[in-house]
Amino acid sequence: MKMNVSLPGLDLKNPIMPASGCFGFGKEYSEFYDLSKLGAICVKAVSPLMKRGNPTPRVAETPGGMLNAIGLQNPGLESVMENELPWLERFDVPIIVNIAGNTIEEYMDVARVVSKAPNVKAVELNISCPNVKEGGIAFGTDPYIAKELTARVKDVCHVPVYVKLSPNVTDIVTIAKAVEEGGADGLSMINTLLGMRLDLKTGKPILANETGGLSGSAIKPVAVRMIYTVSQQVSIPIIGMGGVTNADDALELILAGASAVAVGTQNFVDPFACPTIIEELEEKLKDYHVDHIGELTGRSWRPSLQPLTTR
Amino acid sequence: MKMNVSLPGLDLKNPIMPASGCFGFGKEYSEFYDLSKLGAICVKAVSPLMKRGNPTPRVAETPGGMLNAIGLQNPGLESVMENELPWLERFDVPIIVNIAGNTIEEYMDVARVVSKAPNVKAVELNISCPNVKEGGIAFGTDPYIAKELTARVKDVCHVPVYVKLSPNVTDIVTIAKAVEEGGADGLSMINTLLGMRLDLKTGKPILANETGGLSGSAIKPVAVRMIYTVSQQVSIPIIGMGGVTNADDALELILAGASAVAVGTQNFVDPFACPTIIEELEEKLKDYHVDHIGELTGRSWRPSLQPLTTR
Amino acid sequence: MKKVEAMTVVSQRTIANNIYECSLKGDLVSVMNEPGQFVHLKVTDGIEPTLRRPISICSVDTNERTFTMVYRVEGIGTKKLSHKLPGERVNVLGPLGHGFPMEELKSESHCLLVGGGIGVPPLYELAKQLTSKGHSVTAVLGFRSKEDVFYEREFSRLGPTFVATEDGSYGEMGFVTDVIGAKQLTGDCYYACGPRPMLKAIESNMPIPGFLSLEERMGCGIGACLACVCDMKNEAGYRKVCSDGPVFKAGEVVV
Amino acid sequence: MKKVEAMTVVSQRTIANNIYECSLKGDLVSVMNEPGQFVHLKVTDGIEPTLRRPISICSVDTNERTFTMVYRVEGIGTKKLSHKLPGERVNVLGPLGHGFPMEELKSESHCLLVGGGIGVPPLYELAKQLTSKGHSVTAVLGFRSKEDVFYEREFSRLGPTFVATEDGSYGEMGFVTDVIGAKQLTGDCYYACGPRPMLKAIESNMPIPGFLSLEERMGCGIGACLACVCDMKNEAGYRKVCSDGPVFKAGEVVV
Ligand SMILES: Cc1cc2nc3c(=O)[nH]c(=O)nc-3n(C[C@H](O)[C@H](O)[C@H](O)COP(=O)(O)OP(=O)(O)OC[C@H]3O[C@@H](n4cnc5c(N)ncnc54)[C@H](O)[C@@H]3O)c2cc1C
Ligand SMILES: Cc1cc2nc3c(=O)[nH]c(=O)nc-3n(C[C@H](O)[C@H](O)[C@H](O)COP(=O)(O)OP(=O)(O)OC[C@H]3O[C@@H](n4cnc5c(N)ncnc54)[C@H](O)[C@@H]3O)c2cc1C
Ligand SMILES: Cc1cc2nc3c(=O)[nH]c(=O)nc-3n(C[C@H](O)[C@H](O)[C@H](O)COP(=O)(O)O)c2cc1C
Ligand SMILES: Cc1cc2nc3c(=O)[nH]c(=O)nc-3n(C[C@H](O)[C@H](O)[C@H](O)COP(=O)(O)O)c2cc1C
Ligand code: FES
Ligand code: FES
Repeated sequence: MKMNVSLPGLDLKNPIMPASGCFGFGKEYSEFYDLSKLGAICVKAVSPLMKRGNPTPRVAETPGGMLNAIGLQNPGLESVMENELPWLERFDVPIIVNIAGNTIEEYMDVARVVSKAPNVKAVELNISCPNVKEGGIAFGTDPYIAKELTARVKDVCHVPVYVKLSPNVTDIVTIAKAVEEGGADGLSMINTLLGMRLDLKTGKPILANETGGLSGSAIKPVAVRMIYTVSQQVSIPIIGMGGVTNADDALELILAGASAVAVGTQNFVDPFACPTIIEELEEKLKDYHVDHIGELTGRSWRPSLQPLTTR
Repeated sequence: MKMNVSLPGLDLKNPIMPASGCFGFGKEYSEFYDLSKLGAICVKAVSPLMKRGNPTPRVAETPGGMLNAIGLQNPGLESVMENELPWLERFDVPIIVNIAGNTIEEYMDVARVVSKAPNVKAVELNISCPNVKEGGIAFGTDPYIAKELTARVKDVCHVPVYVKLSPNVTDIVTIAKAVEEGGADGLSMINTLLGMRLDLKTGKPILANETGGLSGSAIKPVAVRMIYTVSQQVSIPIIGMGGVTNADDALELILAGASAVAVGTQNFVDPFACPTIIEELEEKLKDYHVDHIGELTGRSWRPSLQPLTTR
Repeated sequence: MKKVEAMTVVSQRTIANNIYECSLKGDLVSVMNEPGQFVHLKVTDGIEPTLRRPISICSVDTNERTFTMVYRVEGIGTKKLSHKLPGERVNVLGPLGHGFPMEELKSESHCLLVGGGIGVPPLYELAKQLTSKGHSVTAVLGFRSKEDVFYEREFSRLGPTFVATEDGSYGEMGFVTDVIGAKQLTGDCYYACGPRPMLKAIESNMPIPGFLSLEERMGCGIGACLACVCDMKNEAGYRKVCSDGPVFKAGEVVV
Repeated sequence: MKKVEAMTVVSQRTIANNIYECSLKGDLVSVMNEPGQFVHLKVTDGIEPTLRRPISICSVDTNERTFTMVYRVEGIGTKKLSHKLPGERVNVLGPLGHGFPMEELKSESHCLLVGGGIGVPPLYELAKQLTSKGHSVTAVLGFRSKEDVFYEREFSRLGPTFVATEDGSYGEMGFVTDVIGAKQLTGDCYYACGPRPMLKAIESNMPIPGFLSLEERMGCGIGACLACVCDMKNEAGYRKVCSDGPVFKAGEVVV
């Protein structure tokens, strides 16, 4: 029981979960392993109506990472309620529904409904998607709107609300504090960095959407610094993400201040990424002077008299 | 003569120059090749008085990149005027002096003096250093201050003024336009992204300064998208930088909208990085339907009827 | 449950300009039975490159527990793959996707196989399986130039084989569609794999039913990330190239 | 003009727990003549890892055009280095920095060499050159544990050699300073290389003049990036470990 983590709404067997958009609604990965092994599952963004997303190409590779411009394609609230969430009930794992909307009302509509599904234990407001024209990132760069959105969703949502922050801001602490004031139960950070690649033969952007969201190892140092900074300024827990490929990366985000860790891009590289990280993490914990993984959260800045490792 | 580039104050033999802080004042690299081969040299940040910089460790590696927290260590204006700039006169190469200050007056003081040195053809205002407490990045995140700073330096400076922008902002276009209005002759972008790494044994940040600036391949997609976006919104030229390791990377920044390209971290990896990129770039140009490299600037968004490459 | 496997390189050789043929050995071969499926390869530990690379299964030898791929060196991924020597490992996720369907063929059907460039490889296992099931095949293979041509001999053993090169330096000059037109090639159905413009031309010119194998930039390769979608022609929905395809019935999706 | 060179691995072997000895061959060896200098290695093409790695020159064989390094596998850089087989290349920038000065020694001086862990290697070439110049050496080598000990025999051939292990599993129990104290070792001067705490202890305990070799995280390795500075003791200035050091006179910089 060294690995379990208790967060608002979420009783996690372990702190590892797939990140939104990198795991669909679980079906594909259920063909590789038992999803009940996971701490939680954060599903793809859900919008009120079905969304077609952006034209292809939607991904491009970059040094140590990748760009995506999926554009929040999803089957829409109704289909998710009817097909995806009930299907996931066969697993003993809490579900976090990532929500995207063009207006505050759309976020509220989805939250109101999905939060009634029995296995949905929390929602995550995606106010940071760089790949859609409306909503998305706009909500994540203005602290007033972010706070307002959080508060309004809190009013209608039956489960705790996590807000997913964008790294593409001058001052992430202000946004984080704003959503905390708005009543957020937790934060998820970070979403992708805005980036772009050009095709040297045509001179044009590789992505049909021109710009995309940068994820993968390349962004880990940005995630670490943002989690480190924000976790010292808020008192709600943080689900950390950004460039986690192995147990060491997960530990780095936890030491920086995350209470749980989501794995995104690495699922594409290795479909077994999450269960592998869970196993390795449990093994690695033996090197640390702790009875429980929760004691490592924020240890980079939390004063402590004990040395961290036994080595 | 396909490679020469003419920018405010700068007649470049070719568009490649070392980036500030990654080449000292040239002495070390002059032991590897003739610095006259370079398009220009952008020297380390100069402040009015000698600066000791941050405690060590000052660098840490990250996936596809590195963090630095040098903290603008430099010998100070007087010593630069007496020792460094005169020494560089032996080379047939324009010098750009990167300027750092804690106050607008400090930037002005340095600009006023260095711009009189015969080989200094432009200054670059570093309003984006993430590694110092005062000045630096503060000037780069507020468009009003950035504009004011630019205008005041323009008043006293005898050579064109380039302003180096920080990528750590919500809206780089607003800053870019502000400094253009302030009278900037050009932009340099991007400086480093704020990042951090932890030591998993101690749990503490690896850098003594805790956070540092992320540079290298990892940040190239961020540089491409910022240059692409800003170059369409301003009419002053851009010196592009961020993750350039070879001629293809340089081309990508040029196609995105840069008129010249600075090479930073790669100098540490390969001391011959700049001359190698210059040679390769000239060779690569043969594959492009252009008489002159300048025609490639911004070709990712500039309409053109001709196919870009001959292949 | 699906698996990934670190399979062993048993051979690696150049067979045309920048084109490599590589065989891998391992247990996953036992489940590679649909021609047209692909594998998703991790060619290196670590982050350079980060993503897997999709490569078609070109032929399968169940007895030897090996399968063969034919690929063109394009960028960093295929380059690193080409450097793998016999004995080294490649991490394989697969077989993935849906291949060329053969169940609905009447017995002794005649099938036209149309391949362009690196679209040729998956047709080879298909040709082997079709002929071994008693069907006959005619292959039309298009390449840019003489030095790009590969597998002509292999296909010839299985049926009449025509080669077209864009510059006319080998076989017929022109595109595969030119050859099909000139020689009036037809059959009960066709199977095609190659660049988009070729697939488009085939789809709109061929009067017989057929199947097209598509390419798209991929993330996961298993249907989870939605990187590789294509639109359906007649309904509002979409299909994923990696898991619903890569092979689609002609007319099903927008090529 | 200074150069970089893709040097060829001629040997690679494990000599202690996680400790490798690797020899490289090439032209740069002709300019490696100051013991205590280091090389800055790019162990892979591409970005993983991005930066070079500083490793001391442990011994030089001018006739064979080879030099030898001894290194501990720590992280990704040294790990990739340890995988390089004879015949493969490693990109070498160097020799860099200033080594252990020997010019000011009176003839037939006696020198105490104090090394800790991976600080031991540069002392070996120093010991060879000192003895060949007619000086005598005593070596005190400190390691964590028995399985970490290396080069005891090599040093023994050149002069009296004492080994200390922290856990007492081999040689004397304790730190090098304990051995120096217990055996009352001294000389005309000392040369030391090892972890900071060891260097600090030596510097403050040894009554004789000496030289210390420092380590610091590096960027360029040639003095341009200012990553590796250390403060001077008696003036306002600073020194760069890569180009002013890595060897400093005891008392010159803050250890
Ligand atoms: C289902 C499928 C089957 C394929 N079968 C073969 C085959 O049998 N033989 C063969 O030579 N090639 C095949 N390809 C194309 C092959 O995947 C690309 O050539 C390869 O991914 C290029 O990788 P790279 O690192 O060498 O090039 P880079 O240009 O460095 O690749 C950069 C990124 O773009 C992607 N990419 C580049 N070109 C393509 C492409 N044409 N299709 C999809 N993604 C691409 C890469 O996967 C990678 O993510 C297939 C593609 C698909 C989708
Ligand atoms: C002048 C000098 C000489 C050295 N000589 C030797 C030697 O002869 N044998 C030997 O085993 N080691 C030596 N070292 C230490 C060696 O450089 C590091 O162990 C090595 O860089 C670790 O790289 P890594 O990728 O394996 O580890 P990682 O931890 O992955 O390295 C990450 C980053 O930290 C840097 N780093 C980590 N540890 C050190 C360190 N102790 N000193 C400097 N940078 C470090 C790396 O260079 C790299 O940039 C020397 C260091 C210096 C400065
Ligand atoms: C293909 C793809 C799709 C994504 N879709 C979503 C999404 O729908 N909602 C969301 O909040 N984040 C989405 N993200 C962001 C990830 O959840 C995660 O924040 C980011 O990728 C950083 O983590 P990583 O580096 O581990 O991938 C997506 C990322 C990728 C790569
Ligand atoms: C060690 C180091 C020191 C730097 N010092 C400065 C500086 O003094 N002034 C400045 O404007 N930028 C400085 N930079 C930023 C670079 O000039 C450049 O903008 C950045 O590194 C991105 O380019 P790269 O990815 O090619 O390194 C420094 C970067 C590094 C790595
Ligand atoms: S590649 Fe991920 S859905 Fe097809
Ligand atoms: S490592 Fe760059 S100055 Fe020493």
